[in-house]
Order: sequence, then C-alpha cells, then structure tokens
Amino acid sequence: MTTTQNEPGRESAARPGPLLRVREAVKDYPGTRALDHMDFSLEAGEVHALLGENGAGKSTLIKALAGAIALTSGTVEIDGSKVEVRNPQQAQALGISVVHQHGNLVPELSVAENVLMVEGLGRRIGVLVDWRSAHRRTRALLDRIGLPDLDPRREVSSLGAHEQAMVAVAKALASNARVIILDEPTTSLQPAEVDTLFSQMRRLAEEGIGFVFVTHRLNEVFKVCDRITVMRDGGLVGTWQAGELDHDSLVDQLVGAEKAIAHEAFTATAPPREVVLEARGLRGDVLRGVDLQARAGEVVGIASLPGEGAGEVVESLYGMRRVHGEVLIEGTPRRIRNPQQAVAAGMALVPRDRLGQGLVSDLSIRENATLASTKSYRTDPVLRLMRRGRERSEVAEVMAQLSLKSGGLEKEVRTLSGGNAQKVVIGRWLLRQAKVYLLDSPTAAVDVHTKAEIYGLARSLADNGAAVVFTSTELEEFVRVCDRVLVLHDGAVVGELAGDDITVNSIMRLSFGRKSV
Amino acid sequence: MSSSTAVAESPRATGPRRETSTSDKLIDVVSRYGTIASLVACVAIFSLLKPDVFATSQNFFNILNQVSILGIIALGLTVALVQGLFDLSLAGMATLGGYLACKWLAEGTFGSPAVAVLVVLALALVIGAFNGVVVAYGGVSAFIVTLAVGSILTGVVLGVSDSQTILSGIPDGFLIMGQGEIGPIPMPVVFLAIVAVVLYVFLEQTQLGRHMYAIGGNAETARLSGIPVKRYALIALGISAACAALGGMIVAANLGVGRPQGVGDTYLLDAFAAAFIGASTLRPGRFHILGTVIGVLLIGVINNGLSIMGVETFWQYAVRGIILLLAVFAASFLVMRRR
Amino acid sequence: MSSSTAVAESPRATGPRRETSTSDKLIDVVSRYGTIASLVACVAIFSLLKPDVFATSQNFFNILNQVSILGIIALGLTVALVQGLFDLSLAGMATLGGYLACKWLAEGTFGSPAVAVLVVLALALVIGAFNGVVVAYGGVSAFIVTLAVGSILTGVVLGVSDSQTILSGIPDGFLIMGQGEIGPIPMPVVFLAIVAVVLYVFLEQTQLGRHMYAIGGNAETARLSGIPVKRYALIALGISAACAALGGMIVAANLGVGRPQGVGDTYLLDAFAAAFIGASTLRPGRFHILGTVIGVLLIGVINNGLSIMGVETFWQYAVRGIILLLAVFAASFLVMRRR
Amino acid sequence: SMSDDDKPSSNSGDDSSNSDSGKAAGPVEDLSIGFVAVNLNSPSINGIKDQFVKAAEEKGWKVEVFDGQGDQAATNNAASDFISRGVDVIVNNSSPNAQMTGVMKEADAADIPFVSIYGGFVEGVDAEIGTNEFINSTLMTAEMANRLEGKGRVVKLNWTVLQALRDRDAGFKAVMSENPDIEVVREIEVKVPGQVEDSYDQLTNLLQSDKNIDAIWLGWDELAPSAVRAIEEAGLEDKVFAVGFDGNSFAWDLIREGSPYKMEPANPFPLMGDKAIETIETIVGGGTLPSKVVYMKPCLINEQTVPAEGEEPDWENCAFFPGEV
Ligand SMILES: Nc1ncnc2c1ncn2[C@@H]1O[C@H](COP(=O)(O)OP(=O)(O)OP(=O)(O)O)[C@@H](O)[C@H]1O
Ligand SMILES: Nc1ncnc2c1ncn2[C@@H]1O[C@H](COP(=O)(O)OP(=O)(O)OP(=O)(O)O)[C@@H](O)[C@H]1O
Ligand SMILES: [Mg+2]
Ligand SMILES: [Mg+2]
Repeated sequence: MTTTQNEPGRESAARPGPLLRVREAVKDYPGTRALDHMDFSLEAGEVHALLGENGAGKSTLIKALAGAIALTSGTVEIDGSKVEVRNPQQAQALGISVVHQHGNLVPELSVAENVLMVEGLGRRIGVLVDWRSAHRRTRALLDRIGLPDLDPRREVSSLGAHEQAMVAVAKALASNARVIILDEPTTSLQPAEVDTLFSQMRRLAEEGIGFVFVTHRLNEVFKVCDRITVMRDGGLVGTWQAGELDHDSLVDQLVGAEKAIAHEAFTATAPPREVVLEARGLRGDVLRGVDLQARAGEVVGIASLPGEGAGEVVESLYGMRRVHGEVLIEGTPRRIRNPQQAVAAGMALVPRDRLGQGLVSDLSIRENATLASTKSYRTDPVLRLMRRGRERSEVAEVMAQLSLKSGGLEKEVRTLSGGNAQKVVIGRWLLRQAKVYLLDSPTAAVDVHTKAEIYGLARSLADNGAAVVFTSTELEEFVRVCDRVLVLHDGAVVGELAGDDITVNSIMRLSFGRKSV
Repeated sequence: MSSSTAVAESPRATGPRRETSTSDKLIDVVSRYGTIASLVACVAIFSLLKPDVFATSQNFFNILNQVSILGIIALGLTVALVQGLFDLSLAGMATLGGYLACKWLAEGTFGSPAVAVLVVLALALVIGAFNGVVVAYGGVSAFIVTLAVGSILTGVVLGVSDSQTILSGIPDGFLIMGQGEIGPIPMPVVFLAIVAVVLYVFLEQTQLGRHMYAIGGNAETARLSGIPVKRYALIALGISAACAALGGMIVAANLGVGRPQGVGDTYLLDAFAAAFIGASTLRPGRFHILGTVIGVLLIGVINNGLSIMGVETFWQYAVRGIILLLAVFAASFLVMRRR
Repeated sequence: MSSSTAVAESPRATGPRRETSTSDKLIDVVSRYGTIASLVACVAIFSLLKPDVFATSQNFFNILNQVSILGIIALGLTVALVQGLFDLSLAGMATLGGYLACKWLAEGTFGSPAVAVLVVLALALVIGAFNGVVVAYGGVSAFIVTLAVGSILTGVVLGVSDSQTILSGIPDGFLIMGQGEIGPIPMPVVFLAIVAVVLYVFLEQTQLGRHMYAIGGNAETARLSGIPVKRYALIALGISAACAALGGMIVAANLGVGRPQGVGDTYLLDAFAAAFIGASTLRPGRFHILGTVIGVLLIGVINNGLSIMGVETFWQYAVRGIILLLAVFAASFLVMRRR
Repeated sequence: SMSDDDKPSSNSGDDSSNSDSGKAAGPVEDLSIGFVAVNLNSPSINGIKDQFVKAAEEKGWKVEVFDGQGDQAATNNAASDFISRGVDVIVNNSSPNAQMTGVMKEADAADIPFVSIYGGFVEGVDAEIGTNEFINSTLMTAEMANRLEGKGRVVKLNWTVLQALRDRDAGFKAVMSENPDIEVVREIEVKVPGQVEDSYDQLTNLLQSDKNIDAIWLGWDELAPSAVRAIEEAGLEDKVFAVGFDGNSFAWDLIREGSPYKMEPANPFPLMGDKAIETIETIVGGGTLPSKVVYMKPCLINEQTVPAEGEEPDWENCAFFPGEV
C-alpha cells in the first residue's frame, strides 16, 4: 500500500473530498502493468468520461472499483475517507454500481431476475420470492430506460444484443447507488436508445449520482459528459472540463503526440471491379427477398434497425441462418448452408459477439489467428502435423501489420483488451486470404485509433481485390467507410445510397421506413 | 457460456409482426415434451403388453417405491448440477448414511431413530459443505474433490464396520422409514414426494435457489452482482450429500440391513442419468427438479416394465440403453434442428 | 453447440479471482508443478518407508505395468474431454473389446491375433463414432448418450457370452499383449507409451488436435472459423472408444481370460480422476496428455505404495482420497490465488 | 503330479479331514509369502487373510499382502512382482485361478509353489483349498426339494458370471432335472453391481404378479435380505421360503430370527487360512499332498443348527447335511 501523497487536488479542500477518488492505483498482471499509478476522482452529480485507447486500463480500473479484482497497490476514497473494496459486496455497500464491459447478465435467467440480481427479488411468507412485486419493480425500471413493452419474465437469452445492453443498464440503475459506472454501455445500442440512456443519466446526475462513463464514441462524450479523464498505458494523461476540449484535441490526448489520426474518408479511389459476391432473393424468417451485390474493391454497407435485416443478411450469407435464395461467389453459385461451406467459398466473418463467436479465449493469440487456415500450415494431408515455426512468423507478420498490443503471441487471447482481441479476429481472415469479408460491427468497443485502422483495413482489403460487406451501429461509419450502403427496413431493401448521398440522416430516415429521402 | 445463442436468435420484441411459424411452435413443443412423451409411450407399451400386471395401481406404487431412493439421490444431485457441480461422493455418502444410522441404532448410541436420522443428516451436511469448501475456496474442480471424498468415505465406512453387515438390533422405528406406509403410499414414496416438493420450492421459488441458477448460468456475473458465490457451493453440495444420506438410510430401512459397501454405487450413474434426462425436458439445457422427477420415472418405468415382462437380463441392459437413447434423442434432436 | 445440456463442469473451477502481489513467477511454478511435486513427494515418502521394495527398478516397471491399462483408457478419455465430452461408455467398451477378441480367437473366427485386435479396434471406432453421431447430430449430451450406449454394450456382451468367461483356446500370440516383455519393459507399458506418444502428437502437433482444443474452448467460434465441428465429436469419441477397447484387450491378454462383465468398470472413475488431475497440472484448466499421464502415475504410485506398505484396505481408500485431495489442492489453490 | 486326482468334480467333498493324510514333512521356517487378494472388502475373504497372516506369523513366516481392490490385472501384476522378487510361496486368496494362469506359469518357471484359497481348481495350481460348490449346491438343492416334498414352484436368482456361482447353478439344475414336479418358474440373472437392489426389485415385481411361488433359490446369501423383504412385503412369509449359500453372519441372523430365509451351507472360511498354512508346510517341506485339491467341508445352517449371535458354527464337527452323517 503506497502512502497517500499530499498532492494539490483540483478539488476544493473545504469539502471532505470528492465522492470517489482513486490514488496511485497500480495493477500488475503477469507480464503486464495494466494500471500504472493512476489517479481519478468523481464528483457527485457529474457525468465523467473515462477515455483511452484499447488496453489503456479503463476496464481494469473499473473492475478494481467494483471489487472484481484487487489492486496491487493504491487507495480508494469515498467522501474523502479511505475504503477497502475487496469484493463486489463491499463495492455495493459503498454504493458503487457497475455495468461491466462483458458478462453483466445471466442469459438463462429472466429479465427481472437479472435486473434485481443485486438488490434481491424480494420475499413473501418468509422465504418465497415475491414474483409479483419483483416484476412490478422491474417493469418500472424498464419503463424508465425506454423499454416499457419488455416482459420482465422473458429469458435474457431470447433478447437482442441491444435489449440486453439496456437490461444491463436497468440492472445498474436498480440499486441505490451513489456511483454508477458504465463500461462501454453503448457499444451495441442504437442512436435512439443511446439518447434514452443519456437522458436517464442526466436525470440521475441531477439527483446527485456520479457517473463514470466509458466509450469509444467521442461524439457521445460531448453529448453527455461534464468532465473527461484520459488514460494511456495504465496511467493518467489528464482531466478536463468537457468544454476545454474539442473532438480533435481530445483525439490528440487519446492517442498521444506521436500518432496522428487520419481524418480522411476511407472510400474508394478507384472504380469497383468484377462482382465477387452476389445474393439473390434471400428470404427467411426476417428477410423478405433481399438482393445484393458486392464487387471487388468495394465496401458495401448494410444498415437497418436491429432485427430488421442487416445482421440477418450477414448471418444468412455466412450460412448461420436458414434462408432461401441464391448466393454466387465470383459468378459461381455456391451452396452455403453452414459456416464451413461459407469459409470454403472464400467468405470471412468478423462477428459482432467477439467473445462468444470470434475467439477461443483460452487459446493463444497464435492459435486463434490461424484457426481458419490450419490447412495451410500442416505438413501434409495425412499426418497433418502443424508447422509452428511458419505459423509463428506469419502470425507475427500479420499482427505487426495490425499493430497488435499484446504480451506475446503465445499469451492467451483472454488477456487482451477489446480492441486488440478484434485485431486477432481480423488477422485470422487475413491469414486465410478470404475473398468476401463480412464485417459485422467490426469497430464495436474499438478505440478511435484502432477504428481508423480498421477502416483502413477494410479499405485495403477491398483494394486488394476482396469484396467487403460492412455493418455498424454507428451510422457515421457508413459515411466514412462505405462506397455503397443498402438500407433495410422490415427485412427488405428500401434504398441504396452511394457516394455523397450516404449521410447519417438519409440512412436513418430510410431505416425507419421513410422511402422519400 | 451460451451468450453466442443469444445473438443468433432474432429479437422478437422490437421487430414488427414477425409471426412464429407453426412448425417452430411444434418443434418447440416436441422438444420440451419429448421425454415426457417417451415416458407416456413406455407406460402405454408396457400396459398393452402386460395389462394385468403393469397397469395396476399396486404396480404404480411399486414403481414409485422402486424409484424413490434413486429419486431422492438424483434430486439432491440436481441441486449440485444446477451450479455445475458434479457430486461423485454421493455413492459413498449414501453408504455411510445408511450404515451409520443402523450402527448407531443397533448399538444404542442413539435411542430414538429420529435423532439418529437427524444426526446422520447433519453429518452429511457437514461433509457436503466440506466438499464445497474445497471446491470454492481451494479452487479444485468438484469432480475430483467429490471423487476423493467419496473414496475417503468408502474407506471410513469399511473401517468402522470391519466390512460387517448389520442386520439385527435395528429398531422398527427406523425400519418404518423404508417399510412403512401412509395409507396406500409406501414411506419411501412419501419421502420422495417431500424431497421433490421442498427442493422444487427451494430452487424455483426462493432467493437462494434463484441465485444458484444465476451461479450455474454465469458464476462470474453472479459474483460481480454481489452474490456470495463461494458459499453456494457449500449449500449445494451439502444438500446433495444430505439427500444421498437420506437415500442411503431409506435403503437400509427398506431392506433392514446396514451394508458397509456398494449401497450408493448402485445409484450413482442412474442419478446422473436421471438428472441429465431431466435437463432435456421441459426446459432444455437446464437441470431442474421436475425434469429430474421425469428422468427418474422414465428409468423406473423402463426397469420395472422390462422386469415384469421377464425379459432376459442382458436384454434389459440393452433395451434400457436403447429406450434412454430414444427418449433423450426425441427431445434433443428437434432442439438442434431449430438452430 | 450442444446447448441441450451445457455441461458446466470444467476443470477450471469457478473460484476466487483475487490477486496477491507475491511473486507471480513462483506461484505460477507451484501451481503448474504442484501435482508433479505431490507425485514426487509420494515417491519419496514411499521410498523412505519401504526402500527395499518400493524404490527398486523392478517396482518402477511394476507400477508402470499396473497403471498401463488405466493409462491407456484415461488417455483416450482425455481426447474426448478436450472437447468437453464425457465418455461413460468406455467401461462397457473395454469389457466388450477384451471379450470379443478372446471369443473370436478362441473360436478361430480370426486366425491371427493381430487381425482380431485390429477388427476389435475398428469396431470400437465405429461404436465411438456412433456415440459421436448421436451427440453431434442428435444434440444429446455426451454424458447420457455414452451412459446409454454403455448399458447397451454391457447387455450385448452378456448376451453374446451367455455370461460365460472364456478360459481356453486363446492363442499365445494374443496373450503376449498382456504378458510379454520387450527387454525389461512389460508389453502393457509399451502399449501405454505408444498410446501416450501418439495421442500427445495428435493433440498437440496436428491440425485435428488443434481443432479439438478450439472446439473444446469455444465450439461456436470454431464453427464460424469453418471447422466442421460435428465431425470432431465422432473422432474424439471414436478415439476414446478405441483406447478403451485396447485397454480391455490388454486386460484380457494379461489375465488370459475373456470376461464378459466388469472389466471396464474397474477403471471408469479412475480414468476420469486421472484426466481431471491432469487438468490441474502444467497447464491448469486444460485437459492434456502429459497431465493425464501424471494423473495416472499419481494414482498408480499411491495404490502401489499403500498396498506395498500393507496398509489395511479401508485405510487405502481413505488415504488415497486424502492424497488425491492434497495433490490437486496444492495445484489449484495457487492457481486460484493468482487470478 | 503327486496326485492323479485333478478333477474337482470327482471329489466327494469331504476329504478335508482334520489330520494331514499326506506324507508328513518337517517344520518349515523363514518362509516369505506373497499373498494376493483381488478384493479384501469382502468379510469372508478378509477373514481368510487375517487367519492366514496370524497363523503364518506365529510360525515366523513373513507375509506381504496385496489387495487389488477389485482390479484383477493389478492383482496379477502384484503376484508377478512377488515372483520376480523371489518370495518362497505365492498364495492367491479368492481370485479365480482361471484368471491367474499367466502368474502360475511364471511361478512354475521360478519354481515357486502357487497355492490358492477358494480360487477354483485349474491346471497349474500346486494346491487349491476350497469347497466343491457343485456338490454343495446339489445337497442344498436336494434339501430344498425335500422341504418342498418334491413338488412346487421355484424361482432362481443367480449371477452366472462367477465360476463358483456357475457350479452352484449346475448343482441346482442337476437336482431339478430329477424332480419333475418342481417347476422352475423363472431363472433371474441379477444385475451386478446393484445386486441387492436388483434382486429386491425383481422379486417384488415377480411376486406381485405370481403369488403361487413356493421357494426361492439364491446363488449367494448377499441376496437374502432382499428376498426376505420381498417375500414379507408380498405377504407370503408363511408360504415362501428361501435358501442360499456362503455363510455370512447376517444371513445367520435371518435364519435365527425365523425369517423366510431358511438355510444355507456355510463355507468354513475361517479354517481355510490354517489349512493353507498346513498345505504350504507340506509342499515346501517336501511332503506330498493326497490331492492338489483340498476340499473343505461346509456346515449346514438352518433353524436348528444356526449358531448363537456372534458365534461361529462348530466347523470341525458340524453336520453338513442332516441325512449325510
Ligand atoms: N486477466 C488479465 N491478465 C493479463 N493481462 C490483462 C488481464 N486483464 C487485462 N489485462 C491487460 O491489461 C491492460 C488493460 O486492459 P483493460 O481491459 O483495462 O483495457 P481497456 O482500457 O478497458 O481497453 P478496451 O477499451 O479495449 O476495453 C491490457 O494490456 C490487457 O491486455
Ligand atoms: N489457408 C487457406 N487459404 C485459402 N484457401 C484455403 C485455405 N485453407 C483451405 N482453403 C480452401 O478451403 C476449402 C476447404 O477448406 P477446409 O479447411 O474446409 O479443408 P479441410 O476440410 O480441412 O480439408 P480436407 O478435406 O483435406 O480435410 C478448400 O477448397 C481449400 O482449398
Ligand atoms: Mg475495457
Ligand atoms: Mg474437408
């Protein structure tokens, strides 16, 4: 435990101290220092953005505040007095409530059980659960976050990703917390849902609750936050009032002096070439006859509200969903009933659910990276011994190209931060040299710098002759990356935008079913 | 674990009028009720083949009686499995429980059978909680902990008994647990019913039970939500051990002998089978009390039916395996199809 | 994949995730080598207590010989467990394998022992693959499928044999598998070594093994990476069945009789124990061949040491359980601490 | 090859007189004995071991005991190990000798006598101390038939995987074939493991549909409590009786209590250890055995002959069969 230094605080010394304060926080993992003498403070009634690149240490700091991990050294203060946060119960007792980046919900349980997991379901006749009151209280909370129609009895596993995210927020709001920490809650939310969330945050902030808000979407920062703290490499870069920074100066602080972020668009400079991917009449339980073409050299966006087609098109193309219709790759009809056939046909998927569908967290970075191309590393088709040396050098090459930040290629993928984990998934398909890339929200939870890298990657994949299909929950991304955007509403294409016609507004209007742009 | 499924499944709430196809509904029904249907089919077939013997109310209670011990043990195991904890010590625990009760009563250590039973149950809770401590605080997998503890218990009961079976001196007050009847209902069945109801309410209707499902679903989430996860391993394995000991005592009371070996082993695999069959019923993928009851009944009906038909023993093994396979297959096949 | 019954049990227990700031390296070493240290400690203690008997090169081969059958079965099981598939049919499979080889050779169905052995192994592969088909394509949990198939196999071998042990007519060419020696090394040990090396290379160095670990880690990710996930259940359970059959044949060759009952059951739980001990060794949380070998040796050394010491049987059970507990505890406790 | 009488079935079952009828040999000292048992959990097998070890140690012999805990292969390996370590005698306690022929060959090659207790005679053993289960069963079954007065309906429960139980089965069949008025209603092969529960369930199911049963023949007395309970539960305790084999004390308790379990031949396990010592002395001392098979005489235990609680029958003087003496 380090001795608390008497540093000049920005806060006035008259009050007992800020609502929450972290001093000199250090967290060591084997081979990594995830937090390096980090300082942070939160005032009652403010929304405080905690920003930083992937792997900067945001989640680690939050986990320490939540009692999920123990700091190697450092102190936590509440109202100016030192406290111990040794486990989640203690954090809750101190009034700290957290939406973690991953794993906030138990999918097998109902919405009500998840929302009230911290607070308790309530009892009647001594021991029995009082379901009626539990459902009533849950409904009230769901009401507040804009999900009035969600049945509290529904199993969370039956919800869409965005609904799950909102339920996680409802869970954090359910407790009588003074500090609410949201670690990338907006990753899979739609703009309207983000707005609902923000208005709730503002309302509660006015009641005196302090919010810590982590996001990689910088526009959100300026929408909702009072102050901004930027982290880099586990340490503090600085804390500012929101008004002191603008988008560009914030980015400079985030990425550091040496790196510069390209602000240019990543759209094509050369005309697209031959058609690589063609789908005709995709029809299933959501899709109602979708036609689609993607050419070599082209990045094609597919946009829709959740559950109305964009994700479903990707899943259908990749054989994850049963649909009728025809898929042609380079003009040849391919029968794609499962992912294996999709991969064999030259398709690649960067799935939205990175942990559940993109990675094997207990395997090494190398093993994850070569998962789709083991065939090209085996000695022969009979013994099938793996040539590890070649694996190592090729993975190292690709990961260097992606500027992966890791403790070594033999480290388990589990130890990577969100953005770096995504790079491993993308690296997998670079090693496979796929022809069609299906990027399903590839920039979710990715920092501003890596986002730009991924845009650049999508572009260079296309430039090198691949067709790229792109979806996102951030509509600005379509504008920056896509050459063409298909907008779906209720399972059907309602419009196609190209070039300068691609705007956030036009996409939004179309996806709400308003045909006239 | 299965957050993957969540994403692939289409959200129904937000999408406008997306009607579920009737085939989807049908598949859903079949997968949920496949095991029950198999149970009904077995009953129907045996009733047709041996109407005078199988389809009698006497045989109905007979089947219940025959499965009651398996049922009690399997129900306790279900609680452990809800949290993903394999309890292999229940074989040794059942043997120990039955033996100790007989020994203490035969030797007069405890005058009252009720006291002896309660002491054995308390001891079982302690041993089960010990399993839980090693699992939760030592971080060893339940499989290996309970296997090791099972071995210790086996040794202890062999040592205590000097391998001798106890037959005389067991008071009637104890034997009644296995041989008595309430009205037409044999006592073991009464115990089965009590255990089933209590554990059903416990798992489905109490906060503790719901926490157990939360832990079984995602222990890390449960921990981060402030649920004292470790403590629940003690509770779950304690309950499992107590049920095993109760089962062992009922076996002993039923036959009137305190055997120092092999009592629990008979039920070990069948208890797992019943719980796993149950996990393919009604709520596919979850262990739950109702499912386990159905699993136990399925096993009981198959065993009873085949034995009543006088089927050769080797055929009993084989046919039993085939029926189990078909029953679970019926339930699961369609679940798979859907995805 | 099989959401039908998510086997929550994993060798990585869900325990405390705290970090002590003590030297990570040391903890890492202790947790990785804790089981091995326990093995060494057991060897040292037994050697001290019985230097003239235990610590002899002859007893070394003797221990290896005693564990070789368990080892072969446990190694096959490890392949299935890598993918999260519990194989309970291996008991029946081992019995069937040993019996059939003896029967066919005694009756002259196959002239050459080698042919008989290969036919039995092929049959085992087919049965294991059948398990895999039901698991992967039927979506039934491996636990219940293999339990049911095990019951069928038990019935089949009892039926085929009419419960008769085959005592005569087994050619020496077959018996050599269990009784022969190459130099000082007993044949079962040779088989164990071959199986261990082959499966080690298979799991660690080949494409198939790599895919199996991927599937075991996250089947959905593996599927989406284009790996034909379902096929691997067939391969894994096939290998597991073949190893069980090989183990059964070596038992038969060792004893010189074809027993129709109980051969494999002796090894079932110990095989799981060995694999789970292995999963706490060297690479905590993962089933792997080297770990299983260490688990098998630990069990073998404990059994051999205790019986050489002439410890009473009931003590053997108890002490064995305690040593197992300590060994795995030593490994896992510190792993848990680290996180 | 000291005896020309190798066939167990040709033995009459009572040639285990208390005096050593073979050529006497001098006292033997300083023997080291490798003693293997496939499973010492069984009280009778453990009793043999205790007896043997006690008697051997009184003679100053050194006995090393190995318990295979059910694993025959491990048991055989332990025996081989004893042989290569050069013990003077190998004693097999109750493992089927048929499964130890490999060990016998090794013992023969190393010139080490292989003596077995209750292992069933096979070619290659130097001496087998046991009982003739075929004869025992014949007599026992005949006694059952007497009790039925030559007619009635009988159920048999057995597990014919074990050789001793097969021999008993053969005895049963032999007697039944001579009693045409006794109907064998059902021959049930019980499931092992789980034999106690299975026999109870199977009998319950059977008695439920067929109350007209007169006797139940059990392959071994571990099943006796199940049978008694099933009979009593069916309300047939005054009609149906059961018989069995072996000599476990809890079975005697049942007989003494007047339960439907009426009688069994009890094998003199406690004497077998001593007998084995005697036999080893003869062999090692260079004496000759009258026969390689030493059959021990069982005692018939029924309501009249059952010993008091906690006591043993008078093994030396008991009558095996009322009509015999
Ligand atoms: N369990 C762990 N073991 C080893 N290293 C870890 C572990 N958890 C995190 N790290 C490392 O700690 C650093 C900080 O990770 P953290 O998750 O806090 O980043 P983050 O700022 O939340 O990133 P992102 O924006 O991608 O979520 C990273 O380098 C990461 O690889
Ligand atoms: N690294 C790679 N890069 C490009 N194409 C590949 C690569 N690996 C495999 N392919 C192609 O994908 C198709 C199927 O590959 P897949 O990985 O399914 O093969 P596999 O089933 O492992 O091979 P086999 O059938 O020989 O076992 C083949 O047409 C193959 O040529
Ligand atoms: Mg993070
Ligand atoms: Mg192929």
